[in-house]
Amino acid sequence: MTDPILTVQNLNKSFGALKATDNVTLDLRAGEIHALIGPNGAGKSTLIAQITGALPPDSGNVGFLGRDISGLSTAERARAGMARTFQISALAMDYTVLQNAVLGALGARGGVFQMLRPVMRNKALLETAHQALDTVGLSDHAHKRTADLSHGQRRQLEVAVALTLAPKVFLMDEPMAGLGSEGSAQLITLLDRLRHQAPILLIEHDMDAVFALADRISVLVYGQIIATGTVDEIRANPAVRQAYLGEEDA
Amino acid sequence: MTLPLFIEQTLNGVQFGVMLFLMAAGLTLIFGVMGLINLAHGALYMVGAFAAAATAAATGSFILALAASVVFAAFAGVLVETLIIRRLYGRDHLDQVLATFALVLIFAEGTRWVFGSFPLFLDKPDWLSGTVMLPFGIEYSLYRLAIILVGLVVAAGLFWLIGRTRVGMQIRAGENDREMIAALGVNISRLYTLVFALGAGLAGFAGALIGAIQSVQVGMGDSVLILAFVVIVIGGIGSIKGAFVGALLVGLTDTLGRQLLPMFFALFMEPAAATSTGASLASMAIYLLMAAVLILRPKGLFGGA
Amino acid sequence: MTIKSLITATAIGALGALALPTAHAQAEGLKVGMITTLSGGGAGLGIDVRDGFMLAVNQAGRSDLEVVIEDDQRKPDIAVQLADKMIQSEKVDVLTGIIWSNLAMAVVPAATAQGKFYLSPNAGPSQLAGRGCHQNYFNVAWQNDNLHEAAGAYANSAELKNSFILAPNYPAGKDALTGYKRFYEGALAGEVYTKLGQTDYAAEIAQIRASGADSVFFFLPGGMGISFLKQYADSGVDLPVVGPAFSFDQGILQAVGDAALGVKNTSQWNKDIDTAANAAFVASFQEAYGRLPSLYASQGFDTANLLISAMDKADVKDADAFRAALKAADFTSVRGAFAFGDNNHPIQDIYVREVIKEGDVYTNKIVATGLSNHADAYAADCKM
Amino acid sequence: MPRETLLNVLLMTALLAFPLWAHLADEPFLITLTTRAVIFAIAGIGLNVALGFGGLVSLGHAAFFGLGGYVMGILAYHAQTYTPLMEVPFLIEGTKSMPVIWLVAIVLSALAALAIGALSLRTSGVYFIMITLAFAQMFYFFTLSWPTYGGEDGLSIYVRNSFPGLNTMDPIQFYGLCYGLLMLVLAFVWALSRAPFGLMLGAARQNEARVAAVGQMPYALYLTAFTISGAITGLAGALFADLNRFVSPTMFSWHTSGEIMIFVILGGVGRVFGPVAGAVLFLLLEHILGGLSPYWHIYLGAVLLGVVLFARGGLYGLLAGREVAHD
Repeated sequence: MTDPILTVQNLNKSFGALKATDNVTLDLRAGEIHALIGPNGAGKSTLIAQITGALPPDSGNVGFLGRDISGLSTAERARAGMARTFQISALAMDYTVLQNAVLGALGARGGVFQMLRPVMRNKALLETAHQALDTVGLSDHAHKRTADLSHGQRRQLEVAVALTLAPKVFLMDEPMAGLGSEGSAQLITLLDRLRHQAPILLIEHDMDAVFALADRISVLVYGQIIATGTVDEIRANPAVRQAYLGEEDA
Repeated sequence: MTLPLFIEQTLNGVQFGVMLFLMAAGLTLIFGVMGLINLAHGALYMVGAFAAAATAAATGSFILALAASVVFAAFAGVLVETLIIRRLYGRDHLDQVLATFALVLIFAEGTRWVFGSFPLFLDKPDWLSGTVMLPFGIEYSLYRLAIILVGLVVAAGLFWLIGRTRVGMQIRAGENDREMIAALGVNISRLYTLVFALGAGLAGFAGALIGAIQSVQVGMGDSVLILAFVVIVIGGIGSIKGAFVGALLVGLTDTLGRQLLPMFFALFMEPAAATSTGASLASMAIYLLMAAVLILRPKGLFGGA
Repeated sequence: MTIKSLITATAIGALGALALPTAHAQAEGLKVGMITTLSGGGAGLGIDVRDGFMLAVNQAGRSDLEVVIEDDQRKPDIAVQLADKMIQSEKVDVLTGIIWSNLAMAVVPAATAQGKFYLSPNAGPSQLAGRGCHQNYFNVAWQNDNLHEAAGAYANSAELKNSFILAPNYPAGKDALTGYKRFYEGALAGEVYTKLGQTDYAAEIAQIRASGADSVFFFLPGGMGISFLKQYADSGVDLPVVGPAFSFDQGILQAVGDAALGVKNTSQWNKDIDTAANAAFVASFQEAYGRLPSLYASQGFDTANLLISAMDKADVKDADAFRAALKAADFTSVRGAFAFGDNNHPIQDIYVREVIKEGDVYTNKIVATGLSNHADAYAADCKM
Repeated sequence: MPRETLLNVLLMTALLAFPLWAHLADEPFLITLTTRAVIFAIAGIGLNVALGFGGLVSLGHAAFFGLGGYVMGILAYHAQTYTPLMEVPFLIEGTKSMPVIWLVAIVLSALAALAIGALSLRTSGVYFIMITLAFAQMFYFFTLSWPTYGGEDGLSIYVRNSFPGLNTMDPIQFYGLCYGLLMLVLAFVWALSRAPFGLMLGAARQNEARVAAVGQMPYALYLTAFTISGAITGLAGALFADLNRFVSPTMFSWHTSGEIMIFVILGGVGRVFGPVAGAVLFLLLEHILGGLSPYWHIYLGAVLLGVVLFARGGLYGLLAGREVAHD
């Protein structure tokens, strides 16, 4: 087995008496989609925040490409190749679709403090941006204002911006949220392709999507990972059925 | 410095702080509940003082003058809130700063137009004039002592109002979660008007109390406004407790700074240079205090995480 | 220009006089630009100077004198802009009107350097009396230190031995304390600089109480003085208070009320100076504007009369002759004797006044003469 | 030509043609007035870099405006009195040379902005507004009570500083200098708005999380913008002081900060040419309303209220429509 791309070891985070992250350990290997599921309030977003560096953990480590990145800031982790999408679209709404994509390419490539040459004439950045938009199917909307995009198109743009970062890993926080069945199906096809470019840690509520895509699933309940395994193992796991799937059935 | 002088200066600082609290309480509530930066708060302070001076001149009664200050300032507050301020909720801070700055201009010149350019007369009543003897042989102004007491009573009333009553509960709910108060079936626009009127009334009341020992003139609200902002920023915006602590801190820093800094510099400088350096530094002291607090605690002392 | 006509119209309307001939046609006339504070804080002083000045202008009824009035809002940069406008655009011959020393320092040096005359109806910063004096700059009020010096002299004659002195921490404040100390011979119980614009003086009053002083001298212009006096009266400290006239003048005394009664203050003018010119001034001012004239109004009135006296003698286009005519000061000042020293600053008597109540109105009466034929301390530095 | 470009061209042409006309018509004061507008415009453009591009609502830009002013005042004062500014540890003399003064003003304002920004940017929202105000107030009270350079009286300079080959006391020549600087500053800020830095800074204003997620730190972007912003406003301060041949603590007062902000908002926040239109409009208002009544602040207040309530994009928003995303 190859070394994992991303490792999370014994991560802990409390807010007062509440243990939001309770000794979490998981990893992400090349080429896989690792889904993280759990009921609302289980601590999924808190966990993502600690992996991306937005929130410092109380204890534990995050390893990325074989080195400990616990001390790095969000921006440094992003530059190291950690690309994420947000649960609620975090885009520059006044910019065009293309500008948002260029933003990603620029951020990853550096040279941000260059103040005199027009950025939208930079061929290399534009090429990366167009390629990413092409991949997610937004090429026709490149010159639209982002605020004018539909909800589904914004989710696609989130993925496109992540793509421009030439990422080593994707962290996706509920990319299907609010999408219709058609939109979900498109995105599923897209993610299925993307895993070969970089592995995906996928947080998702849409179980159909999870079961269709995931190579492995981890179940997070009250900050703890109660089970990790393949789709079939998780489906068969009584503790999971009890704690999570069971609830949903009820 | 002798002990009585120190105690007297501390009392002076507390008195100044209590007055600032009356201004700052409204400002912080208005920000906490409605998310509005109100530069026109100083104008309401001025309205209160002018209303009191006009009433005192007409009736000769200080109590009536105080009542008039609250009523007129609250009324002006309601007027401004329903006509203009209401449209600013949910706008960004920049719009709010500019619009309320415009209100400052309108209020100031409007008042000058009505009352003229000369200061008005407003004096404390005879039964609050003179001094009282306190322990340690401290002779202290009765009126200032009364201000401290009245201010503390108002502060206690406010804490009670916010902490123990139904309106207070709605106000606190409004600070935490605007959608929740809608869900509770509260009439939001009425609550907002009420909070604004409350803040305006307090500011007007402070204007009248202070007008009696300072001068009632156009522009009197400007410097107080900035101080009140310093107070709520130090205390943490939206927190009544923060406003109280911040007000006392600013009051004491300013008063004791004026006394102590020149003395401190006199230890190693020529007297004339020391007085002047000390005075310069004292005039900057509260801003230094504010910058220091914000650098250490970017959301103020009681401003949450 | 609209503001000019409006203000002129108001002044005339108040006088009930016929339209003032606006002398655009007169080639030989004289044009005065008045830059003064008419809006915002301190507008009362500018309004008084303007009203006093216009009263004299209207009484003279000259068709060859045109006045342009503009509001400086008490902002130095606005004052500079207006001075440029008056010199470049209005082509005025004489400038006047500025109330505040800092505004005067911004305007006067440049104006006199461009060959214009400047007559100061109020501000008299020491720089312009000493090394920075100029032959075209005439001060018709006082050098800033004068009233403070008289207060110091009065303190000696009243046998005050241990004064506590305070003023705002800015140049005029420092000049004030320096001026007082220049003549005062007793000891100092304390010397305090307050913040400019400060409104609460509890801390300073506590220091006064603790200092063992036998008297208080203060210079706190405008609202600062009102606040101080009210709080002082309420503090139970009842040491005698001495100050320059600025905190006890007609415009603000009504706002201070009883707190000011009995306070001694120094001034080169009062409405009870017993001369025919003064009585006529007080009466006509009251008739025209419905209020008692203030010190500032008297200064505005004198400034206009000085100007008119020079116009009678010389044409402003002949700068040397006009300058000599101004320097002669051949007019009847409402304050009595008036002459210019070598540095074009007044040599005059400075009186001690006491605040009294006449009926319902607080006002002053002269109780002594503080300094006679007093000139300023900077004249020796002036090399014209 | 898009309407915004047309408006820019019209505005800049008018700013060139009007003073030339005034010069020919022998109305030097109108040139001075326009010079004032141009200088205010530069100050506004400076603030706009922080406020419009970066969304940093600074109520303390008077600090940089005043600093620029005092750089000119102090250097020129020492030059005209032939006293050195500093002898230990090394000799610094005053100067009457405009280019040197401008350079010092820019560098010192930038340093001040860097320091103030580094501390202030730890906060955000109202706290940021207030802490920037606090820093400006410190400068205000310090200069007010600092006797060496005149305190509240300020400092007068008798002759305008010099620029090689020009007579700066001639209104039209000084205007030409200011106009040239305005064009330079506009060109720089226009380039900046289209450059990588402008794109990323604008993104930080709209969504900080996005910027961090693409590997950049909003703090560094903001601090750089604030420093540039302070430097430009400082240059305007030096010019303003030279226009008046006078500096005083008023330049540091919070009213000055408010006015600079008004230029930006009247013209249109975030528009490169917005502050130019705003400053011109403000002086027109002051001139026209000031003539209507001594209580003209009431009308000024009403106009400002109208802009906030009904014309949120300022003059540019009204005339040129919503800003088009440029790519």
